[in-house]
Parts: sequence; structure tokens; C-alpha cells
Amino acid sequence: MIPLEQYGEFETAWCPGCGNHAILKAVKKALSTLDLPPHKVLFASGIGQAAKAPHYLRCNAFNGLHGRSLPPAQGAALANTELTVFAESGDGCSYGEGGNHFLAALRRNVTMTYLVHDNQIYGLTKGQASPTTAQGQKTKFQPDGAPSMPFNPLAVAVSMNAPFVARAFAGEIDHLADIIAQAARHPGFALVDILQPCVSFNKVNTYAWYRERCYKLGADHNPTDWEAAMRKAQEFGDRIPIGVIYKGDRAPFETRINPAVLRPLATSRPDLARLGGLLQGYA
Amino acid sequence: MIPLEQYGEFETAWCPGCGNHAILKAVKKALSTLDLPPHKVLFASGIGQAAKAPHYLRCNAFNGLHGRSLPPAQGAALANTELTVFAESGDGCSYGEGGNHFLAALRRNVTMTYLVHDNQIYGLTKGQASPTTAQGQKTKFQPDGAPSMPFNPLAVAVSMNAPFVARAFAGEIDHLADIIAQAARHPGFALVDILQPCVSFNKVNTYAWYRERCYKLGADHNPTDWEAAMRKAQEFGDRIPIGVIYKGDRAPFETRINPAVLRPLATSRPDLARLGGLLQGYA
Amino acid sequence: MSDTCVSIVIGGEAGQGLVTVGDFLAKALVRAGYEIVVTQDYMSRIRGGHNTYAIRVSHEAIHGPRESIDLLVALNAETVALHRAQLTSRALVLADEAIDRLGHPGLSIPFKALCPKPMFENVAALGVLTQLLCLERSWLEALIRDEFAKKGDEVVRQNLDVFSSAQDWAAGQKAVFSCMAPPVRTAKRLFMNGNEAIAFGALAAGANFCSYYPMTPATSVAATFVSQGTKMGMLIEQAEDEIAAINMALGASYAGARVVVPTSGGGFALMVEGVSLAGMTETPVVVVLAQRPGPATGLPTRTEQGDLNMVLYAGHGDFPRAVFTPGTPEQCFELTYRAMDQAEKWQSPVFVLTDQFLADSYRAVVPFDLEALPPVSGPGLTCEDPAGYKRYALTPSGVSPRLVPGFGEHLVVVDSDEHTEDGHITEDLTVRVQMVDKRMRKFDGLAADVVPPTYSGDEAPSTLLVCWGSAMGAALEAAQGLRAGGKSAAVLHFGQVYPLIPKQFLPILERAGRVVMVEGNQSCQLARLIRQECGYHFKEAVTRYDGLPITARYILDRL
Amino acid sequence: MSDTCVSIVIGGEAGQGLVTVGDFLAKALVRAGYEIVVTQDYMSRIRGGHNTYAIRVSHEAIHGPRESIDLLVALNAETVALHRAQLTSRALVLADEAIDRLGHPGLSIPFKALCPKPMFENVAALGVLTQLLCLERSWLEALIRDEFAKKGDEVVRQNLDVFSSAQDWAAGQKAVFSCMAPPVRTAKRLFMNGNEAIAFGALAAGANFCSYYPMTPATSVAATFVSQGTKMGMLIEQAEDEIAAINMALGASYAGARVVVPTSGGGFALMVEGVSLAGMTETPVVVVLAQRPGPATGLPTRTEQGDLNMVLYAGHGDFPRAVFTPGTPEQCFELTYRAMDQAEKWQSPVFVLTDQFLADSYRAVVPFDLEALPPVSGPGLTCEDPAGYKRYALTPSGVSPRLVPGFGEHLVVVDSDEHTEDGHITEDLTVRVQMVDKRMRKFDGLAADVVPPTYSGDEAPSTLLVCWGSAMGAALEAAQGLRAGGKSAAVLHFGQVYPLIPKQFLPILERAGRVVMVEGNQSCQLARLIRQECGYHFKEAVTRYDGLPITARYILDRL
Ligand SMILES: Cc1ncc(C[n+]2csc(CCOP(=O)(O)OP(=O)(O)O)c2C)c(N)n1
Ligand SMILES: Cc1ncc(C[n+]2csc(CCOP(=O)(O)OP(=O)(O)O)c2C)c(N)n1
Ligand code: SF4
Ligand code: SF4
Ligand SMILES: [Mg+2]
Ligand SMILES: [Mg+2]
Repeated sequence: MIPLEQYGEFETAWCPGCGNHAILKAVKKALSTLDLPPHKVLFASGIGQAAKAPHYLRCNAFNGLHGRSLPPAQGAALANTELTVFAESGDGCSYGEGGNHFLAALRRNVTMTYLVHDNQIYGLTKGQASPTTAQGQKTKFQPDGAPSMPFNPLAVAVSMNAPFVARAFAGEIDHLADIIAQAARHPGFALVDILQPCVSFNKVNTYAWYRERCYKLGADHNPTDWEAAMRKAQEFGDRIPIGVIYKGDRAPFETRINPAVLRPLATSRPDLARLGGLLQGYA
Repeated sequence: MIPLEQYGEFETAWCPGCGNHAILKAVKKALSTLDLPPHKVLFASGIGQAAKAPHYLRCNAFNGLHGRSLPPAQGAALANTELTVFAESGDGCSYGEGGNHFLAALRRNVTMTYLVHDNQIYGLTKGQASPTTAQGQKTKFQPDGAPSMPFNPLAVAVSMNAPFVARAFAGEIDHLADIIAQAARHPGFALVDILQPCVSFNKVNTYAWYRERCYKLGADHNPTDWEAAMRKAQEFGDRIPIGVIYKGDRAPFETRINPAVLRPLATSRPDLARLGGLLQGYA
Repeated sequence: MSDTCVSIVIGGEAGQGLVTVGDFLAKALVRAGYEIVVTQDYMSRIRGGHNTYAIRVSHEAIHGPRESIDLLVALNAETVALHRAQLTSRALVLADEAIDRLGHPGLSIPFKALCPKPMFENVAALGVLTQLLCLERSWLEALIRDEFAKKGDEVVRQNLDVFSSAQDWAAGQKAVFSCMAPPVRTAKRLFMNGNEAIAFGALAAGANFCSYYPMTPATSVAATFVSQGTKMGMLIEQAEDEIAAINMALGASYAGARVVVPTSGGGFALMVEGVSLAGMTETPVVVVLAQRPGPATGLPTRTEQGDLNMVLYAGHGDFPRAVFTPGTPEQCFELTYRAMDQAEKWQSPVFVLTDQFLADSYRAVVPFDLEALPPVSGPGLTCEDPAGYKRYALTPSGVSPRLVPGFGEHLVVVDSDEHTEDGHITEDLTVRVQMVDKRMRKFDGLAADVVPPTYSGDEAPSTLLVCWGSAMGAALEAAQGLRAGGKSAAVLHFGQVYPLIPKQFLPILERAGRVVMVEGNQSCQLARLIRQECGYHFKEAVTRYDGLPITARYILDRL
Repeated sequence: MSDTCVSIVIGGEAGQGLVTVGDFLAKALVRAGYEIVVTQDYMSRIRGGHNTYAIRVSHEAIHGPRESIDLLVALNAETVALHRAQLTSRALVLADEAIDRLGHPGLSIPFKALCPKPMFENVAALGVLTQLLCLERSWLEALIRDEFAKKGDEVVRQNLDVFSSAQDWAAGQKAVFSCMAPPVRTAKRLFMNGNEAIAFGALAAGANFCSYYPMTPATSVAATFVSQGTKMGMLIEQAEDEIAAINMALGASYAGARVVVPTSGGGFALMVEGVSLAGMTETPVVVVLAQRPGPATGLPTRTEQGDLNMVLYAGHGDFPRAVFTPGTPEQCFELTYRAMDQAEKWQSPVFVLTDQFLADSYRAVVPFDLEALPPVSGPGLTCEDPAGYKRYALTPSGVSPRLVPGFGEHLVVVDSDEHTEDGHITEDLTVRVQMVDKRMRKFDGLAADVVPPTYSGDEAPSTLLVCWGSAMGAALEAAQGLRAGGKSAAVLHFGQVYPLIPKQFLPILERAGRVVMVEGNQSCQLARLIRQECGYHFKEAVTRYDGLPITARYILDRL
């Protein structure tokens, strides 16, 4: 196990009391458990409060555009399958601006782990409704209440047979760290939706609100049972299950493409003799 | 019932034998059944073979960008709730480029009908895999087979409790016309995924292939039973159910926003006296 | 630069309430009849960091921000350290007694003693400031009453008590500050920033649909629509992304809504295809782009004028457009109003290009004369011959009669492909050329309608400062500074940068001695555009791209 | 314009196999040693409509397309009607006997009699063409063998039979066509179009990752990668949309892949934010943009040069870039190769801007000298002091040593926000200025590397035609035409339009008599850019925007 200090200690730009601090701790714990040296890890992120997370970790980082954490994460994961790749961003970034990439990543199933800090609000832009904000919840920008139904990332992921679908809570650091580690070990695309209190803009979904409702999935839940998983994925109200919701064995993308193209691309050089041969085909 | 001729008769740019011809017929039939005069109907579409459909219909049309049939459809539907709004496009346009709008439209639930010509291929650009192409199906661009799992629009729509979710087949024109009419009558966002043979580029999912598999959902299927709907939404293989998969009663978007803003916006003029009053608040 | 003004800066961490102190004081000053220029400098975070709210105030007209500080309200110790270099000789530092003023003259305020609870500290600071500025206490008292009314009488009373005891405490202190001269004007003005003025300009022109995706520094346009526009019947929807925002707006516009889409550079980058669609379908849309420093995410909460090029050329293919670049909140109102009209009149995308500085800069705004507003163009609802209606009928001006669907038997067909006069997809290449020519003819109309740049200062000046958008105030004051130093000077400000009509400004450029372009970007984007359009080559430029607004001092130091 | 060449046009509906006839004939001609220029004109549909495949062929060097037709192969009656006006005095029309030749000389081919099945009609047409052109029959026979080999010997034999009986039939007809002169050259050439040459240029430079979203006319770049690149180990992924395509490529590039992203204008419009991200993170990426007429969806399958402005200014904020605009398949190869190097060397987005005409235009291409290719820049894998590695170290050139993550203990941190030397988000405004300056310093490097425009023709000509990209061939032939008419003429072709280095071309422009810009867009985008960069004002232009390629005739008619 690599000592936690290896992953650094940084001053953050997050509010005191924000759930992000706990998630950062859990991420470090998971990395340490996974015994991953910082230079073998890549965190890709988008833009938002959550998306700053990779700056507070000693690791390789690609902090890209709002909504676009997944495409560069997948690009890098394919360019070098020896990197352990995470994408990390907020609910707005991941399910709002980035919704199409989420759907495609579920279909594509490249081996990587997606950590979504789900505070059910747009934090960095000061409190607009996000895709996961409860319908009817009032914000400064939605004074009559958010008009749309919230997005259910777990149900969508399960409906698309994503190989690893989990929910966790920032208030349960060890449990969260364990889930992140499981996710990272699972072949294919692993989703961890992390309930994260935003103390500044979401006065509904507080630590207390989540604590009252979250319960850990126990041995009675069989994550390989798709129907059970779908039921658990739909549970979000008085009781919210946390833990591994669904686990399948879809073959990851890497196993479905021409093996000849899967090698660290940084070290490959063009074989000009071969190219000359191909050009002959045009003569 | 408005006579079918009212909806025009145009030369199309589609291949002979293409499923689109049948869909166009069914659309006209549905409009006629619904007794909708052409000028009260708007068809918004994206870009692709399917997306040309509104040009072959006497109606109002907004033929926009690839992947973007839904946002203008919703914008127009909100700007004038007296229009009956359809969006019509291909599977690539709707679930590929336009995936994020699909998710958002399911959440937003504006009253309108979405007709997706699902030929499981990119037709207009000559045969690339689309989001609904079967995994492993070979194309010129995917000679090793499409590497990703196909998108299941019905499962995603059901998982998000879309109020009206249906599947139809271009080979069953009357059935299709009936479903389109039902969809248009249902309050909220109605999805009709239409299986459509592409005779030029999809040599797998032919008329015969679909005919062998498609069966009509009967009285034994209760579309208001969510679990049953989810099971039917997952069925796509040796047997493919067609008909109304799911029907719910989520309140449409229009009922959730300030009623004062819902009127034909084209006829509204700014009340400058009122504006002057609001400006006083800044003094 | 006149000495009649005072620069007040409130500094501290995000979340300490410095914006509340600033807003209260600035609004009270406006009510009292003073001129103000507010500069808000904040970091991309919600709590912590270091932010400032600067109010420059005078009884005379002032135009731009300034670096120097006469009164520094330090909500934390860092503020004193960070800003001591900016303090003028007469400056006072106001801070809690626990904060080290690092030897600077000022007041150590016993906030604990003055306030029953920490939440009253803002009001206590306002009491001290009122006293030092010799501001009539009634202005702030009235404001406290207005703003806290909804929290109940008890809260109002407690705040008033703290306010007056803080003022009394300050009156008893030795440190004094020269009283401000009493204001000249008495007519009511509005306390309003650029984004709010844009929102009102749009609403006055009938804007009734706004689809947006939040992005700093444009969010307060949408926020103003939410709080004020809804009362005018505006339909507002937060879209799933910027692509949806502009396409939704185009659909609504097609159906007859008057649409505005506020965003910033990164969001606008995603709307480029939609802009091209607006150009092709000739659908009116006004995009408000509040600039921040790029590329990419850049400095999300700071200011820059670096997105002009992108706005000028957004969209593939050739089609006409107009770009407005207001310099003040008044211009934000007027030019957004005009943008709404131009978009509709020429059935084209039209842009209002502003920036974080102006977006957030409160001023004392002369109330808009709503009655004097010119009429706004609009689409038709019906026509005489519905069966013969053609959305893209070829006309000499390039403008085809635009009807909205659903109000008559006519059909409105619009198409992103090249199309025939009736809107249907075509590959007839003769029609293609007719349609390109038709669309481009609208450029002449847009050109004929251009708002000329404003000129102010000496005729044939030895120094001419050329600028656009929010750089106006700094340029005007730099010119004043030059004149104060005995040199002739003038300012040429572009409130519309596209189309450019050389005869409106080329003679002015040619008769000036030294001509200096002043813009908030590295590559002199307007200077390049002017050269492209009329060959005039700027030999000198003052550029700024550190995220802060251009000031008169900044310009003068570089001349 | 030389008379030594023959213009062959095959016309018919999509799906009738006209591309097969064209490809076979054109390839055989190239193998035989002729020069060709292929122009493909097709509609945005899969079956039906009217398409043509035009082959201009000569034993001498030829450069551009031509309108006139010497041999018209009409696969349907419509083709005769549509193209009769283009027929030269010696022209023959070749069509099935059931098709009315409208009185034009030619051959009525008994396809039914010649072919056992309709699928052999293409080969029969080739037999007739071979005979009329006096082409050695072995060229087509060999090609038939090569191409049908995978379908089995029987198919090959049947095709050869039909081919030879058709040729024999033609030999027996009265209508004769003057034999083509035998070709001069004997060295092997490649039968290749612009898009294929681009793909090979990229592969030669080591491109090993391509993420794309299909869009005409760029798809055949990706198609060539799929069929050829995979054999070179290229990883290709069809992304969910263009935003994903460019962001995926940036992630791969960051991780050490050599990336290319092919698209067209509408797709590129969606990549604008990603381009800005490449600029900010200094991540190498080559975008290939094959233009088609806009705005919006426009004419999806036709040609235009209307996206130069968008490419020049795509992305918010200021950052450097380079734009290559090849004029021939050879240049497509060379300049794409160079683009891959420049992107890596200057860690910037670099563009290859082409169009449908060139993308689809087959030529006889001199085989690339792979051994003579200069080395391509690349990132490092490891460094001496991993702990001290800084991705954005400030350097005089602006270029920081770029390492790839994972091959050593160094950490590679890149950020879309403004950042410190080690890549972490910052709001330090001094660092901001340093970073803008650093990024913009790379512009000097890009400028020093610019490929100068090529000049050909008379020194100090009375007419100078200036052009970029695919307009080159037409301009060269128009200049030939002028010279044939006794006037001195020359062509200045820009294979790289950005940066522009005035001293490379300003003296040339100034010493010419009449200077005419020739470009395929309405607004003279390159002319404007040149004026912007160096003040030179083009007083004359030939523009084309009807979706067809510029030809010598088109230019000469407008001079
Ligand atoms: C293209 C683009 N659109 C909008 C923004 C502005 N923006 C930055 S963060 C953010 C929302 C963040 O919400 P979320 O992803 O939930 O993250 P949180 O701050 O809540 O952690 C938005 C809209 C942007 N940076 N880029
Ligand atoms: C932004 C953009 N990207 C790509 C394209 C090119 N394009 C046109 S149609 C199409 C695919 C069409 O597939 P689908 O939506 O399934 O419709 P179909 O032709 O199969 O009916 C693509 C990729 C485009 N027009 N615009
Ligand atoms: S605004 Fe919310 S999400 Fe952002 S740091 Fe503060 S508490 Fe956390
Ligand atoms: S290509 Fe396919 S989808 Fe398009 S018209 Fe032809 S058969 Fe129909
Ligand atoms: Mg959030
Ligand atoms: Mg399709």
C-alpha cells in the first residue's frame, strides 16, 4: 500500500464543510489501497467545483472543458492502456453538458472509472438547478421550482447494462473509498455516483438529509441480478441505497477492437516500409 | 378527418424500397386521423435521410441541424402551445449527435411527439454504424464489427419514466399510423422508435429480418405497468415487440411553469408601463 | 483626472459579505445623487480567496475604474497587505481592531462591541463609511429599511441600531476623511450594472423567450430575466447545454418569440453551428456574449475583450451579422434594444458583446426614456395569399417577408440546407447562387443601419484613443488626463464594430496626430478588423490581458 | 488551354455504377501513364438524382477541371439533356441504344446484347471507352483481374469476356474518336485523391489515433484510415459527436498519440471550444477540414472555400495556430505531413483546409519519397528530474518540454483554466500575463516555419492570379490561357494561409500589373486576411460559390 502522503496535500478552493473534501480523502484512500503510484494514474475532469479535484491530488491530470471529462479520459485510456484512468466531475458537468458522452461511454465500455460528485446543484455558477436537482426544488434561477424530472444516472446505466454501477455518499468515507477501489478494479466502464452535500447552494440535500436516508446495501442485494439492480436504482426518496447497485461482465471495449492497435501509442513509430507497401496498392 | 391529399405528394430523394416511404405514408394517415390541418402542425427535423421527411409533407417545417431536431421543436412548442409539434429524424441524429437533447427532453417532458426512423445505420453518410447498430455488425467503417453495445432508446426512456414510449415498424403502416396518433394525443413527450429497413446500407436488418421478429403487443401487455414495460423495452432479438411499451401520467412541462408565460409569444407585446415599474425597483 | 472623487475598496474573502457592503453603499450613493463606477474583482470560488468591490464615487461625471484607494475596508488582514501599495496619501484603512493596519492611518473598528452578532458587521461598516464620507445617514437608513423589510421589523430595527451606533462611534474618532462635495444632480438615477441594463434593453424590445446555459459572467443577464422578465411574461428555460440553448431559441424565434441567448466565450464556442443555422434560415436571434479571459476556461471571473474575432467569424460559410459593443450600462440598454430590432429587421444573428467588467459594473444610470423608444420590427402573422407564401422570396433588399406559422393557412418552411424560395431543400445550383446573393444583400441593409462610433474631445487631436466596448470609460479619462497635461486628445469609441463603415471614422483617424488603439486583448482584434475593412494600420496600441479592466492610469503609463 | 486532352464525363443516377466506370477508367489511364484530373459531382442522396464523374486526361501535365465534354457516357437519358450544351465539336455521346442521343454523334451501345446480366454494363462501357481512346486493352484487363480477383476466377472471366466483346463491338462502329497521344512518362504513379493523400501524409508522420464523426466530404479521410491506417496500427474510433471527437483526440494526444480529426464545416463548428482547449493546454492536434458550401447544412456534397474565416478564428481568446491549404493530392500529402510536425513542434492546433473538389479529385500522383521525409517532432517519455518537471515551463520560444504521462515518475498536469508552470489552476494575474505571452511567443516560431506561397509564371506579369487550396489548378490553366492569348501571366498559390509573412509575397503583388484574387467563396476571405495582415488591397476578385469547382474557363470569362 502506497502511503497517503504520496498523493499530496493541497489547499483547496472549496467551501469549508463541502462534501468534496471527504470525497478527496476517499479518493486518496482508494488509490493507496489500489497501490497505484501517482504517475500511473490519470484524472481527467471537466469544469465545476468537483472538477477541480484533480488539482488537489498528486497525479497526472487533464482538466479539460465543462461537460467533457469523458472523451479525453477515454482517448487517454485507449492511447495508453497502462494508465489507470479516472474521470471526475460534478453532476451538471457529467449529466447536463456532458450527457451525450455519458450515454456513449456506457455503450463504449472503455475500462475506466467515473466519479461523479452529485451535489444535485450547479455549485461553481452559484446555484442553478442541475440535472439531478429534485423536481420542484426552488433555486434563485428556478424560483418556481425546477420544472424537469431529475436525471437518474443509475437507472440509465443499469438500463444500458453498464458493467459496474454504484452509488456512494460523501458522509461515508471508508465505504466510498472501498467502492472506488472496487470500481477501479472492475474491467470496463465503472460509474460511481457520489452524493455530495453542497453547503453553499443546496440547502435541501444536506449531510443530515442524506444521512437520514442513505443505507448501505447488504448481502441481501445481489448486484449481478439485473432486475434487483434496477429496483435499487429507482430507489431515491425516504430511503437511498448506497453501495454497488449492479455488476455485470460485458466485455470491455479494449477486447473488442483490433488488438494490433492497442499498445502505448506514445512509443509507436510509423513503419515506412509498410506504408510504402500500402501505397503500392494505389499504383 | 382531413383528406390525405391535403398533406401533399412529393418526389423524394429516398432509395426505392426504403422504409422511409412507408413511414411517410403512416405519418400522413395519422395526421388525417388526428384531423390536423397542415398549418397547425410543425415538423422539426435534423439532418439525415429520415430528416428530409418534413420536406415531403405539406406542413410547417423547421429542418435544422444534424442532431438538433429536439431543441427547436421544444422551443417552438413552448412559443406556441397551439401548434402540434413533431420532431422527426434518424437514429444517428436522434441518439448519436443528439443524445443529450434526448435525455433532456425525456426529463423536460414538453408536449410533443418524437418520431425516430431507426434504420440502425447512418444512411446519408453511407453506412457507418449508428448508436443502434448491433454490436459486432460489420460496416465499411467498422470492418471488425461495431465495437459498442447498441443504444436502447426504449429502456432509457422507460427508466426515466417518459410518459409515452412506443416502438413501431415501417412494415406495419396502419399499426404505425395508429401509434403515431396515440403518441400525438398523449400529453407530454411521446417517443415512437420506428424500425425502418435501409435497403442500401443495412443488409442485416431488412424487411424480412424485422418481419420475422416483430410481433404486436396485445391486450396482455399493460403499458401502465412500469416493470412489464421495462421487460418489453429490453426485448430485442429473436422477438421484437411493437406497440405502446409504456404509458405514464407525468405532468407535462407546460403545467409546471408559470402559466403567465405560456401564450403564443408571437402575439405578445411588451407592457412598457409595467417595465417602467420594474425599473423603479432599481432606483 | 479630477480630484473630486473618492475610491472606496472593500476587500475580503468570498462569503464575508463584501458585496453586500458594496452594493448598499453604492446604491445609497446613487440615491444621494453621486456618480459611481463599480469594479468587482472576484475569484472563481464560492468561499475564501480574495475578492474586492471597488466604488469610485464623485459628484461630477466619471467614466472608468481606478487603481488608487482612498478608503480601504479590509474584512481580513490579507486585504491590507495586498492593497497597501494602492493607498493614496490621504487614504484610511478601516478594519476590525484585531487586524493589523500595517501602520497605515485609519480606524480599528470594534466590530464585536458594535454588533450583537457577527452578521451585523456589514451594517456597522456602512455606518462608519457613512460618517467618513459625510453622507446623509438617511440614504442608508432608507436602504436598510427597504432591503430588510421582508425579514421583519425586528431585523430592520436591529440593523438600524447597529448602523447608527457604528456611525456615532466613527464620529468620535480622530481619523477624519475630507467630506465629499455634495452631488449636483437631483434627478433620480438607477443603480444598475451592464448585464441588468442588457436584460432591460431586451425586455423593452419585446424579448419574451430566453434559453440559456449558465456561464460566468453572463449569468446575471439570465438572473435578471428570471427576477424581472418573468413579470413581463418572458419564458425562460435553462437548457441542457449551449447547443440546445441556441437551437431552442431558434425554434422559438421561428414560432414568433423574441429571443435572447446570454452566454460567455466558451459557451458561445458551442453555439457556432447554431449561428450558422440562424444565418442560413434567416432566423432572428440576439446572442449576448459577456467576455472573460480565454482561451478555454481561462480566468472565469475576470475580464477581457478577447472574443471579438470568434464572434465576427462564428459559423461556416458566408452570411451577414451585426456586432454591438456597448461601453456603459446606458449603451447596454440602448444597443441591446437596437440589436433586437436589427436581428428581426434583417433576419440575422446579432451580437451584443460585453465583458465581465461592464457586466458587473454598477453605475448611476439615467432612467431610460421608454416612451421615446423607436418601434421594433417584427414578423407577420398572416398574409393575403397563404397558398402563395414563400418564406425566402427573392427581394431587392434580401429580406423576405417573414411569417410565423400557425396564425393563418400559410406554411412556413425553413431549411438548414440550401433551399428554394418556399424553403424546400434544393440542389439547384442557380438557386444556390440566388440565395447566397439574397442573404448577402442584407449586409447592405445592416451596413446602412450602423451606429457610428462616438467621438469626443479635441478636433484633430495630437492623441486619439480608439476603443470599443467597456474600454470607453478608461479611454475618456485618459484623454482628460492628457488634456490636463496640456495635450490635445480625443476618444473614438465603437459601440458597433460590425459592419464597419470606413467613411464614418477614417477621416477622424487620418486627421489625428498619434492614433492609439486601446483594447483588452493581446492581438489587437479591432485594429486588425479595421485594417481589413479599410486598410488603416494602427501603429500603436495599448493592450491589456491580465484579467483586470483597462484604466486611465494603465493607458497613460503606456503612452 | 492545350488541345491534347480529352474530357470524359460519365453521368447518371446515384446507384447506377458511374463511379465504378469512372474509377476503373481513371485508374487504368494513370497506370497507362496519362495525367488526369477527376471531378466528382454528386447529390446528397444514395439512389437517383443526377451525378457525374468527369475525367480530364492528357499525356501532358494538366492541373484543373474543365466544363467541356469530349466523350459523354450517358447512363440515362437525362444525362444527355443536361450536358449537351457542354459537348465539344468533336464530342461523342455513348449511351444504351434505348437512350435518345438527341441527334448528337456517338454510339448507341447494345448493352443488353453485350452483357449477360445488367451488372456487366459498367465493364461493357469500359470496353467501348478503351476502344475509342485507343487505350491498350491490357490496362483495363489487368485492372479487372485485380479488382475482381476476390470474387473468384469465374467472375473475372465473365467480366473480361464482356469487356473484350464490347471493345470489339466498338471497333466495328463507324463513329471514331481521335486516338489520344501516347503518354510521355513511364514512371509509376499513384491513383489517389486529396483525402487519401491526406490520410497517407498523416500516417507517414506517425498519426496513430483518429477520432471522428462522419461528415461529407471528409469521410473518406476516415475511410482511408480504416482501410489502410489500421494496418499501420492506427486506433480509430467513431465518436458520438464532433465534440467528443476532438476532446477524445486531445486526451489521446496528451497521452502521447499522434492525432488527426477529419471533419467538415458544420462538424468543425462544434469543435471550436475544443480548439480553444488545444490552444490553452498546448496539446498538439491536426484538424482536417474538407469544406462544402454553407452556411449550416448548405450543399452537403458540393465544394466551396467558405470556411477559412471560421478556421482562422475558431476558439475564444488569443492563441497561435497554423492553416495549411493544399492545392493538389501531392500537397495534401506533404502539407498534412508538415501539419503533423508543426502541431507537435509548436504544441498547437494546426489545420489542413481542403474542399470537396480536391477531396474527391483523383490524380496521377508521383509516388511520395518516404525516405526523404524530414523527421517529425515528438514529445518526450522521461526526463532527468521527474520531481521538478513542469509542463508549462516558461521558455524563450514559448515551447515547454512536453512529456507524456506514465513512462517515468514525472507528473503531467494540463489545465483548461489559466495555470502555473506546473499546470495547476491559478488566478495569479502576473502568471496569467506570463502564460499569454509564452503561448503567443510560439506564433513567432510558427511564422518562421511558414511554407511560402508558390509562384509560377512570368516575372512582373500583366496579370497575377492569387489563390489558395484547390483553386490552384484552375488558376494555373487560366494563366496558361492568358499566355496563349499573348498576355504575360502568373499564379501565386498559398499552400499555407496562416501565419502570413508579407515579405514572402508583398513584393510579388506589388510588381504585377493586374492582381486578381481567385477564391471559392462570396466574401473573399483570403483577400481580406491579406489586407488585414499587410494592408494589401485586392481590387479584383473572381469568386465562385455555386458549389462547383473553379475552372480556367470560369476565371477567364470573368477577367
Ligand atoms: C461550455 C461551458 N458552459 C458553461 C460553463 C460554466 N460552468 C462552469 S461550472 C458549471 C456548473 C458546475 O456544476 P457541476 O458540474 O454540478 O459542478 P459543481 O460546481 O456543482 O461541483 C457551469 C455551468 C463553462 N465553464 N463552460
Ligand atoms: C454536425 C454534423 N455532423 C455530421 C453531419 C453529417 N451527417 C449527415 S446525416 C448523418 C447521419 C445520418 O444518420 P441517421 O441520423 O441515422 O439518418 P439516416 O440517414 O440513417 O436516415 C451525418 C453523420 C452533419 N450534417 N452535421
Ligand atoms: S459551492 Fe457547494 S460544491 Fe462548491 S465548494 Fe462550496 S459547498 Fe462545495
Ligand atoms: S440510404 Fe437507406 S435510409 Fe437512406 S433512403 Fe436509401 S434505403 Fe433509405
Ligand atoms: Mg454539482
Ligand atoms: Mg439512420
